[in-house]
Amino acid sequence: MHTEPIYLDPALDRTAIAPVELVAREDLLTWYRVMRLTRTFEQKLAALYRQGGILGAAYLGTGQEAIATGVASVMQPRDYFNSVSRELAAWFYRGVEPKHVMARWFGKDVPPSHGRDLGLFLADLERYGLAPYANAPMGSWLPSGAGYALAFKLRREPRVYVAFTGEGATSPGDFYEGINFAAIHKLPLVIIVANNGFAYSTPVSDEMPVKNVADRAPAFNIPGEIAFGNDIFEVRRVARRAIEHARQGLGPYLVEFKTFRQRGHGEHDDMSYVPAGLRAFWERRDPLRMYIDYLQHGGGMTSDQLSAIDAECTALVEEAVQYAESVPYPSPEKVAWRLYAD
Amino acid sequence: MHTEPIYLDPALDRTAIAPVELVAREDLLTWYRVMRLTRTFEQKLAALYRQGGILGAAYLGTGQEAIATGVASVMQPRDYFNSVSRELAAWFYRGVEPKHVMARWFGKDVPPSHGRDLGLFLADLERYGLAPYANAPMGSWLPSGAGYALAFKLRREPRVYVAFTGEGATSPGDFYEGINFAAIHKLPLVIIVANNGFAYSTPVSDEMPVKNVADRAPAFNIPGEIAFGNDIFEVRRVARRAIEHARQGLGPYLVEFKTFRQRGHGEHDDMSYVPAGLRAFWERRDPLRMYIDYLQHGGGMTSDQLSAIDAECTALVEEAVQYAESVPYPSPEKVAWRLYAD
Amino acid sequence: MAAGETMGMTTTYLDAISQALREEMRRDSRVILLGEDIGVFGGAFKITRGFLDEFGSDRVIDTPISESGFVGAACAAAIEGFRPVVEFQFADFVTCAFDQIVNFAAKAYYRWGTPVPVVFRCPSGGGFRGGPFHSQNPEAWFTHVPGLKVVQPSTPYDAKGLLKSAIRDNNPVMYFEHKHLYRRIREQLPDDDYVIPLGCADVKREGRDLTIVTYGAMVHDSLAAAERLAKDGAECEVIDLRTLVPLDKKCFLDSVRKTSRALVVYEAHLTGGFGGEVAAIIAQEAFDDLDAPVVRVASMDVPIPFSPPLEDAVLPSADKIYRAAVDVLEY
Amino acid sequence: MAAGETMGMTTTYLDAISQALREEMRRDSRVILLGEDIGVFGGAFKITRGFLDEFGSDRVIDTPISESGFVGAACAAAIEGFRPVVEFQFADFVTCAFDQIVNFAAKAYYRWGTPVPVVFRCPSGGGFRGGPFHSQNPEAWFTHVPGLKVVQPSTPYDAKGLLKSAIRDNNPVMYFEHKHLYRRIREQLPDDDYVIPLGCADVKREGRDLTIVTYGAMVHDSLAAAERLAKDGAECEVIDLRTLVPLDKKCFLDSVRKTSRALVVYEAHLTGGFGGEVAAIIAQEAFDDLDAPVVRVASMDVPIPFSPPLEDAVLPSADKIYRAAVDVLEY
Ligand SMILES: Cc1ncc(C[n+]2csc(CCOP(=O)(O)OP(=O)(O)O)c2C)c(N)n1
Ligand SMILES: Cc1ncc(C[n+]2csc(CCOP(=O)(O)OP(=O)(O)O)c2C)c(N)n1
Ligand SMILES: [Mg+2]
Ligand SMILES: [Mg+2]
Repeated sequence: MHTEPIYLDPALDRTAIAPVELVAREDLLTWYRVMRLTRTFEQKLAALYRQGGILGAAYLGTGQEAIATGVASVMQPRDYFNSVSRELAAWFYRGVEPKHVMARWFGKDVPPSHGRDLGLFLADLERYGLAPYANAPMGSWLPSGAGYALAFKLRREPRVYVAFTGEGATSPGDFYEGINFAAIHKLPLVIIVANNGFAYSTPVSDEMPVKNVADRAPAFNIPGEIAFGNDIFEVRRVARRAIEHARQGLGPYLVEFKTFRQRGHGEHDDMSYVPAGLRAFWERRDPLRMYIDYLQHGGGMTSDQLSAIDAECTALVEEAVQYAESVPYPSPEKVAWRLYAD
Repeated sequence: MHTEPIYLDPALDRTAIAPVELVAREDLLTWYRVMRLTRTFEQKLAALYRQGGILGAAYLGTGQEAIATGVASVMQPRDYFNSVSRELAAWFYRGVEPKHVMARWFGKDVPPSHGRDLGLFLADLERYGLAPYANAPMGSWLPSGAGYALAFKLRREPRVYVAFTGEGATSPGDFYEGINFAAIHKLPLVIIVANNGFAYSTPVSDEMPVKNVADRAPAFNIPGEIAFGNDIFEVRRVARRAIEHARQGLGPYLVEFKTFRQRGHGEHDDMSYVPAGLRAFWERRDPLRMYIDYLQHGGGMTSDQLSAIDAECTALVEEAVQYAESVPYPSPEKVAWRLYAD
Repeated sequence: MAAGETMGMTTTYLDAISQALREEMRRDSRVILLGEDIGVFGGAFKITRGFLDEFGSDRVIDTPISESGFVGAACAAAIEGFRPVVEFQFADFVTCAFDQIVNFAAKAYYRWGTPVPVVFRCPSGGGFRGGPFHSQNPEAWFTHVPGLKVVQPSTPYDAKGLLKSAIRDNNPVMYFEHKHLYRRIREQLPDDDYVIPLGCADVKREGRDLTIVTYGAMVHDSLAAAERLAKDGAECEVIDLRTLVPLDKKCFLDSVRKTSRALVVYEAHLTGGFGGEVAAIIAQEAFDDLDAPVVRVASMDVPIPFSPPLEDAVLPSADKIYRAAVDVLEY
Repeated sequence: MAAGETMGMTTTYLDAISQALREEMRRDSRVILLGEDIGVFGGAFKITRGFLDEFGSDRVIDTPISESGFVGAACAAAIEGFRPVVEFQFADFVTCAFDQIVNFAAKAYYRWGTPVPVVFRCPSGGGFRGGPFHSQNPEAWFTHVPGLKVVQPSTPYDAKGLLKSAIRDNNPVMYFEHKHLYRRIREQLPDDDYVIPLGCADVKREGRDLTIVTYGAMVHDSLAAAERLAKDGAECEVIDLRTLVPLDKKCFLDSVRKTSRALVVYEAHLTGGFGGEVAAIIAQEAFDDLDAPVVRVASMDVPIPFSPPLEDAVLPSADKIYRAAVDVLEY
């Protein structure tokens, strides 16, 4: 089985952004800064990986920045979320510092992980609302997402948990068990599925018998919605509705964003399994380029304004690398520290 | 949460059997014999358990006999199936001998288990098409059901796997993963859900956010149907359609039969969690009594004919007990035998 | 402290667990329960009978049959400040939540510094004709997972005190309660709110001739064997590990240094069981003190069969312990 | 047979596994493969590159991310006459299929007499900065599950011969292949269709002063340590278990009887690891022959950290083995 020659439901398709709300200039620029910083950061990360500067592996979210940025922009500060591997933009939106992220990719001694976990993952509830979960086993964050949401509900707090996930991670039983539990108890769990057409190399048609992940929402008696993931306005519009639904105590809400990852599963993956036509199709729908077009036309920004931000981001990333290089590695003497809590 | 005061969708409800096919007298009597034998056998089993003659626990399917009998009656000889704990009637229909079953409940040395597994479970592919699986963990038989069905498909054999399951066992991830796999590959897997309203003590409303298990079929892009499980004609009609669908290579099919278990989860369970009204409601819809009414009226059988079968069944069960008592226990010297296959 | 014999005001092992849960729930509103049939029904073994009425459905949460789902949810609720106690209906089904326990609960604190104060109650063990899926003793798997603590009480007193400690502990604790002890073992319990710290073994019987290191149900069989050996003139020291992680090595190493002989007894399968770890530690750290090989008595390496003569052949027993002890003593 | 050094016509550990699979698939049409990304992509480590073209999508089945689902399906297909080989993308995710392996695959034959000829390929082990979820060595769990066989090769020659045996075996076999050996270890392989029977350890180096019992990647580190010890004048015998279940006790007990000293080395976490079982067996069955305690070298009891200095501190190494060996030799 292979992905069909139609790359996107025509109803969702667009090659230009369609603004659906009035937004302050400042916000427009914030989103731009976040998306640009993410793109620049990840390009640097890929280069470092190729040069051997990043050990293990490197994973990018290139092409999916609008989802992470748009969703993060409609969350409340005390909401929690988890990211998997394509949501660096959401970290940046929530205030995580690029230099901190880079130091983690370098395996350096920075909190809270102190070199123990990969740069790909971060958990810090207090500062960013970023929730711990078992990183690697796919789908494991749905049960834990339900657990944080349970805590909110038991405490009668109007907070929401946003579980970002790829569509491949909707196949494991944990996806089903986690949402089932949340739906029974009407917990404030929002599931944001970035459906980029592939789980590693496996096309959606080999992953599931339905066309859309959202087709599964009725199995939990929850709303499921499909939207175009590369238009930040569209992302915000749909995500806002989902989050408010959950916050009102109406239970989980699933949103599936159609998108595309422009890089391999990790930088070791040459994407040879992706048809050239599909790549080209989606490159024309690059979320950052579409957003820039909008900003310079409907949005009323000058290219100078954007260039200034670009330069800022480049500088931040350079600084991040310098910082990461300068921070020490964790001391092997501390390797047994913090295994058990007192 | 508690089960609602409506005990069955009025559209499904009936207190008398509605025959929908022309059937040979012989078949009518075969089904009667199977259902009666099951009822008599299980009554004996319960009595033995109370007297301490059955060790561990005893589990009955009283009230659900029409499902197992009806489904078994439309299977082909080379089809496979698994039973969980309410489908003794299907074993009998497929030729398993009562004395053999009783000896197993006694822990005696009869093949294929030789006392190793509980009387509740049986696996014997060659003689009965009864498939091995991991008995205890709920839902584990959906992945294995998909595996037998995969074997049929790979060999281009027009055979079907019928997975009997309770509705409680539709909550674990294995249920989802197993059907997902079967649906992707359009495997001949038929899922027969006996929804008896409770998983052990837990009412359906605490088990799942949907009203019906069949509401989940669209999540796998497979047909899902709901039917009344206490009318053997209805069971046959719906099961036949499901099985033929699967046999034609159209993929899995899920049928949910609404029913009721008239005994506890096991005989140790006093069912105090079941409202009296619900019990009474379903007792009026007892599948055996309804079938007897039909046989004696529309079916044209005399009560003598049925009594003769009843006596036969009583004798078979008595004989089964005598046999079970007379067979030796397995020898402890053979306890390490047959751990690894050569 | 051996199991009491009087039946007056005594408490069963089962009730001791129930009491510990109830008292902790009264003491600390963050303690919540999750599990199958624990609400109206009070749990498969009736440990939580009456809890739903007393604590309400916010704190006594009946779950669908989704071990991985509710274990993951419990871990997250623990990180978020609750103190969930999860009941597995049988320890055998812990396999269905294995990933969440091993890869989430156990590793979160090491990775992020976020404590995961959750207790997993696992009714385990054989001896009552439960067959291959209701009789297993899976504790060894979890001793091999850094970040988990592993507890296995043998008496009502220990069961209560250790469960309280487990609930107050800031780490994920696997708590194995032996089903066959539920109603068989009773003793008088103190009235006060006592706890037994995790990581302290207990000398259940003193002796100078042989050290029997054991835990869980096998404590009772070991004590029975020791009684019989005492009649033969040999005094066994019976050490109940009580917690496998953290492990009180000092307790049994000191004993072996005194007796010079060690027998390790456990109900799980012999191969790969935790008794192997204990034997290895003795062999490494008390080498000079040993006058005989360290011998193990455990279940045979086959699934636990249903039929009585088969199950009896597989499980260790006082008699098998006695015979192994005689061998070690005569070495 | 130590790893070859020449690079001419040599085969990597990875290619040896690939060859075994391909040859068995050509030999026996019942052999089918299931796993994630094993088709077009050829698997995360490219073991099955080209297999889809050669054998077709009926025999090379790309699965959704549902370890429990496809493991259960594979077991049933095995019972029904196929010989499935399942690839876990990483051994770490075996936790997601734990129940199907432990409760279905392992127990079916004992219960019913229906063989389950399935192989689970688990790419395991650390040393390449994979972090806590891509570096684990979970073999010990499975040695504690009667009904499973457990294999862990250290060389291309063994990897190929053992995988062929595993596929031809009528039981469920856990086959742990060490990722860090994939491209690091190569040697010349014979042209013929050889197999290595399960249950036979291999003396990878002879010696009279100390027995090092090990398996998997640690064979190479042990050999390196042995070379260094040889320069110091001590000759170590290095025994590669190759299969943990069935276990070739005779091989290492004979060796210990000769050398009187034993060191057990494994990459998994120390506590509850299979080396504890080996040490316990030596302590029980070779007690009279031992001149020194049985010492273990293994990973520390913490999740495997990502950062290089931390991971290096946690994993065993030639240097750590050397130092432990010196202690045992000087005892
Ligand atoms: C249980 C489990 N099996 C396999 C893997 C290996 N794995 C990591 S990511 C991935 C694909 C995920 O696909 P998707 O969810 O679509 O995310 P995407 O990479 O497309 O963003 C796989 C198979 C895993 N992490 N966990
Ligand atoms: C994974 C798992 N968890 C828990 C159990 C214990 N258990 C056995 S049967 C059962 C209820 C099953 O309910 P259902 O599927 O509705 O079948 P019914 O008994 O109603 O026929 C439970 C919870 C189990 N066998 N497996
Ligand atoms: Mg994807
Ligand atoms: Mg039910």
